[in-house]
Amino acid sequence: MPASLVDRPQPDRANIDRARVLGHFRTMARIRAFEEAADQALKDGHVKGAVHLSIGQEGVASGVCANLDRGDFITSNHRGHGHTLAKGADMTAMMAELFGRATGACQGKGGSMHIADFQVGMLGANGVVGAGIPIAVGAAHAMKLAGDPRIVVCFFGDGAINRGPFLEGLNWAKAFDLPVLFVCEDNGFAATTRTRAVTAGPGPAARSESLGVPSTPVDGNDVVAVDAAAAELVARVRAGGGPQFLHARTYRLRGHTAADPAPYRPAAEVEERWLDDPIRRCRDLLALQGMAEAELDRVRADAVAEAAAAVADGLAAPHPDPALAWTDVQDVDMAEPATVGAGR
Amino acid sequence: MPASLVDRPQPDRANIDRARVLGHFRTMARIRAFEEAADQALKDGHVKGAVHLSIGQEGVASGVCANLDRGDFITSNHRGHGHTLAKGADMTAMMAELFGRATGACQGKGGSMHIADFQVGMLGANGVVGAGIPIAVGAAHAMKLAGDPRIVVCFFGDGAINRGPFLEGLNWAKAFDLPVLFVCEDNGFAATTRTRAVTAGPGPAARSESLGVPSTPVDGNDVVAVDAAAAELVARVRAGGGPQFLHARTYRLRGHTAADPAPYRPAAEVEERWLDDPIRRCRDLLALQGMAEAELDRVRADAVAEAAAAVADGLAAPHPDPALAWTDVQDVDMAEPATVGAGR
Amino acid sequence: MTELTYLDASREALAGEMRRDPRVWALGEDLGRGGVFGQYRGLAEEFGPARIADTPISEATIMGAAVGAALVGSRPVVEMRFSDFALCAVDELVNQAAKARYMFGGQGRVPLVVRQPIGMWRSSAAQHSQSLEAWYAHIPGLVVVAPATPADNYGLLRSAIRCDDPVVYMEHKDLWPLTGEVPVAADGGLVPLGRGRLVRPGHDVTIVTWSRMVQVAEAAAAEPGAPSIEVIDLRTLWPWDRAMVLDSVRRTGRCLVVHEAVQAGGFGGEIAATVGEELFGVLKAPVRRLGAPRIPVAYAPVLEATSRITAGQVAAAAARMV
Amino acid sequence: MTELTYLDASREALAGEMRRDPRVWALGEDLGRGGVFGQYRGLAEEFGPARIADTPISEATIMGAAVGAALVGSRPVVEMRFSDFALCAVDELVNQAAKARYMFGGQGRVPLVVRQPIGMWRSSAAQHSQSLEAWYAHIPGLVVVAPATPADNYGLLRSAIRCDDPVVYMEHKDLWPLTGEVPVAADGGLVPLGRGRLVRPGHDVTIVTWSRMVQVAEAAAAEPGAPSIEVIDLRTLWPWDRAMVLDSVRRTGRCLVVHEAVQAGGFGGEIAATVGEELFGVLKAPVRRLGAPRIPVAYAPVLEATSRITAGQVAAAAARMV
Ligand SMILES: Cc1ncc(C[n+]2csc(CCOP(=O)(O)OP(=O)(O)O)c2C)c(N)n1
Ligand SMILES: Cc1ncc(C[n+]2csc(CCOP(=O)(O)OP(=O)(O)O)c2C)c(N)n1
Ligand SMILES: [Mg+2]
Ligand SMILES: [Mg+2]
Repeated sequence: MPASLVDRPQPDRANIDRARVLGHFRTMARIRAFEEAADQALKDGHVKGAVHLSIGQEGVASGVCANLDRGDFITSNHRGHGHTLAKGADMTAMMAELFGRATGACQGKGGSMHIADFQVGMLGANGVVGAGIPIAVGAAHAMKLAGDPRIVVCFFGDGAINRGPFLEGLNWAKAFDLPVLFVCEDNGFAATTRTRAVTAGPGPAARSESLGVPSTPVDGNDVVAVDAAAAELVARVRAGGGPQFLHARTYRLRGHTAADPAPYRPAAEVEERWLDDPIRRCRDLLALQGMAEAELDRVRADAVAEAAAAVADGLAAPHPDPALAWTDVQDVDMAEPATVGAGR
Repeated sequence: MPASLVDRPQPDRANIDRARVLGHFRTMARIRAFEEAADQALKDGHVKGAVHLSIGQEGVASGVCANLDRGDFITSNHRGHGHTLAKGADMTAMMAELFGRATGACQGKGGSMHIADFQVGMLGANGVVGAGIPIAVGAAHAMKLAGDPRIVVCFFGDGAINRGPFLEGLNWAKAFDLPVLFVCEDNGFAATTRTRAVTAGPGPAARSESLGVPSTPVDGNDVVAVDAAAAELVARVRAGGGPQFLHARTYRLRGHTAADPAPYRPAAEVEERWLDDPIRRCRDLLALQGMAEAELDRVRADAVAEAAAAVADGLAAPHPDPALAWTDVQDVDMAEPATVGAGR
Repeated sequence: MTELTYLDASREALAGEMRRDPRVWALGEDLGRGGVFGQYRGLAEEFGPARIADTPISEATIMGAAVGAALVGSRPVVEMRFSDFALCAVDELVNQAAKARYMFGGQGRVPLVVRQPIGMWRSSAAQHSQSLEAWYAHIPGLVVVAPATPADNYGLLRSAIRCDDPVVYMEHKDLWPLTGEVPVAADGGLVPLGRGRLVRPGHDVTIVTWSRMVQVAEAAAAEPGAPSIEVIDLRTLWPWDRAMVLDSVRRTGRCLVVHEAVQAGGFGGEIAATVGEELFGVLKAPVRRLGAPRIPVAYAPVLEATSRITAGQVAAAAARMV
Repeated sequence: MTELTYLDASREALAGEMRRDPRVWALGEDLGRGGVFGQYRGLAEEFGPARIADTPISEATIMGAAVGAALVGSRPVVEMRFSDFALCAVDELVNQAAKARYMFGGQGRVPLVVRQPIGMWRSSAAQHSQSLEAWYAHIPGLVVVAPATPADNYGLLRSAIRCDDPVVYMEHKDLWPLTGEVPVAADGGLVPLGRGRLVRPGHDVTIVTWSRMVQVAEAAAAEPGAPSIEVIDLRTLWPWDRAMVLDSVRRTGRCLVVHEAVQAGGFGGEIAATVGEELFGVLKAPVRRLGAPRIPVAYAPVLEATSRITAGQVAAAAARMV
């Protein structure tokens, strides 16, 4: 088993690559701004379906995806905005998707829970917990079969480790020695349930290791640490080292869905966790490194403006032509039915 | 985690309970005789469906079930004759079941792969690998809910540890702290595949422990060792110690099904493994303890005679009345259809 | 009589059965905090966490454990959250629950209820909107129920819990807030499985439907200029009330089957085929079906609407038959 | 033309496509030793263990991994061994494979074939005998194929592998040894998806059927005293060849649908409903269906037989219609 990153010294905060950290700050600010805007749009009635916010978890998406090339792939779960933006997807198309518009990333057919951007290797969010795991493994399998150097990252939550595909997928990845990095975003909750209460044994890392996939723990709210850990794991995967597992501890600062006030946890707990907000921590670090507050404010303001523009764009975008409902189903025999509404 | 049995001294062979070991010898001889007779009956055309023989694995069934009360439950897999007999089921009804007769354990509706005897707590073999795991867990859950002291033993193979229900079931058992003993019969094969080739990580024990279920290794072909290990684990389970896992190494001396000549493994390997036959080992031990060869021969002969009688009985037994095909489907609306063959 | 929502009616029904029979318990994700729609609100407080069990996200084992628990005498009520997630537990339901009694020659029974909320609901898209009742009606051993009203969600759930067969119980997500009179009583209000409900009489066309489409059919029947429509709510899909349907169509001479599920391969085919076979010569028009097109349910409201049957479409289809 | 078994025909088809297209690969349990029925014999030797991949017993991930592999450009052929085991992988097939292209607005395709051997075979009992083609025909996005002859198992499998949609490919276990002429050729012998086959002409009754029941229908048609029966082998269940069926029934005026699957909720309902709707007034008799009773398949041959449709039953049903 490779040495665990936990024993390594913390990335040297004195000598950090300021431009890179600023990049993370920008990515995280964009994710936050996107989700805050989506949340508001939901309240304003512009988003019809469920939205799961990753507010507080942006460090994982940003830290991991910064180590991927555009051609690399990711799969995600229901809480996928952060992964998608961090992988380079277009914010305007994403917002339009949440609004169900023709210009949406999925032409309005998917919504938040099925957001995808294949152009940047984002193979899709998923409405079924754990379902992205075999899909990621299969994509990695195809890469290995084809001798294609691209790798796959698979994001899922701590709730997903109690579903069968977790075991099957990790076993498979190791049995075939596939180029895939599993990233478990351990935010302590599965919907309204404290994951710990229904999860036996020592947790995600032990499960992963029991399946032959080495696990690395990381503070998911420390984007610099996530970046460093992911850098090493991605390098291992690229070098043919087989599947790797990153166990990122984080916290879901908002409810399960945007509409969930999360009364099942004390307000004090959440308040305390806000102090650990990855964006705040990153900002503090940059400020400590001498970055001007004004510059940081501008990054944030730019992100907010970008999200606002995406909202404006989305609201102005056309609704899809209803005929679009019939496309991309299947090629074999998708003649239009005689009467719309009278199915065939 | 409780101390692993692996560190304990071997059960003292000088002071073994001879009557108990003889009981194992008898149980194993009965299983062997049953399966040899079933195998022959299959060749003779009396058994129509697939039959999976547990020849070489009898030590696990006997060693474990000797520690159960009649009221305790077991679930099994496709290779379930041994478990069923060891749990106390009637051999004649089992053979008749393989023959598809009205007097069969399941009235001829199940066959070998669905053999069951609820009167002795045998909740069913299963045609789906791994499917017995959640069922066993659920039975244990019901016991705990009802404050019923009975416990559940769940038998499955090393191939089943690659299916999702393995993870889900063990996690569940520990999360709810249920009275269930998992018994993994690790015979090295899943059908024609060497399980190792498709199984990542250190194996069943590590997986179990990663799910919080303590694992105990045992030489499955040493019935005395299995008995001792099972005794301790069953005691722990009965005492409310939560789920336990027994990892029994054994070997499938015959093909996957009775019809499988198993050309995918060298004859020499199989020959060598016959030396480790649990019945032979038990016999040697008893002989060493001074048991007369003749007595041992008689046990074997009795078993063979019992199996032969079961075959004779089965052949003489009536085929089920075709109308029986309509019973035990469901109570709500099972009126007979107007025309048999014209389904409704 | 009490005025209750469809949602609260189901909760009262479950609570009533749990009070009545200590063997009844419920299991599923987040039940301790009321379940995803609030159908279990307050039940953990009354019955404790053992009988309102919070499970891991392990659909296969939620269902499989219920099978084992049922086989040894308890009566589990399984919550699948969205019927779509039950697709993670099909072996357990179809290969195990539905067949165990039969395969074992009647030695065991599997008295479980699996609640599978179905249907389109607020832009839930392709993985949270399916109605697969046709699948389960096709599986020997399963009873399939799809209540359309608060009273039925009360009475049918109670009957389902008392049923010794495994019951697939499909509530419609869009009906949760629907209110109506419910005869809540310690041991009353039961609705028998397998019996349809005559929603309204009519003499031109019989509409056979269930679940959310009952309201739509009623609305269609009430449209000005619509023919005289008799609406039958099947309530139970298996067994379905053939006698009620055939009696009605014998009178009207016309039958239109309406369901939210995809029309192709939907349960409407079974009904249409049966009516066509039994009432050949009596029919004044071919039996028609109105179901969703064979496309996944899309997210955008304007696309999602393509999959949704409207009262206008139903009325038009009925009118075309006369 | 080569004389091949149904089993060997499928192997030739897969080998042919694997030679033609390096993106094609197969995955499933025991494939390296030929697969459970020998359908893959020799393929690992020719194509190597990477392209004939031996997998763990992980049906959900066999299917799910194939989805991922297909989304990034490979063309997996998934072996499920018995269609019954595919019930462990329904989320992956129905929620993922069938919907991915749609949900993602056409950004990706899922060109996979999932082989699901169906049907009763040598007392295999309730968990190894099912025919659930009706399920998959009900799912938007899936193509459903059920070949009845060696030539079709060759030509349809090749077409299925070339199809860019996910295809549920259902071979019948009882047909493996059936022999027939097969036009094996590097790039020939393809049979188009969605087209039926006129097995034999007739003028009294049209029998619409597929898979193993094609032989049974042929035998029924050949029975002395049987009416003049036209037999149509649908070959593909979705899309099914409505034009061929309707043309035929327009001529014969009578339609009998025969399938091995349980009749209740079977795909016969879809066909009967469609024919009844389209040819009302043309029909000389009600459309009839002949399928298995709604009971699990039992083990004992004498009980198993209860679920099996015979030529005699088919002939009698046809005769009753005339
Ligand atoms: C198979 C399945 N079961 C249940 C759900 C409902 N559900 C959606 S998200 C969720 C919690 C997931 O928790 P986790 O994996 O930790 O992700 P998080 O929401 O914390 O990011 C649940 C239960 C689902 N979508 N799919
Ligand atoms: C879900 C499922 N997949 C595949 C099969 C086919 N199958 C039957 S037994 C078996 C091998 C099982 O291996 P193991 O669990 O080690 O048990 P053993 O046969 O060695 O006793 C397989 C693949 C099945 N019955 N169920
Ligand atoms: Mg979580
Ligand atoms: Mg094995």
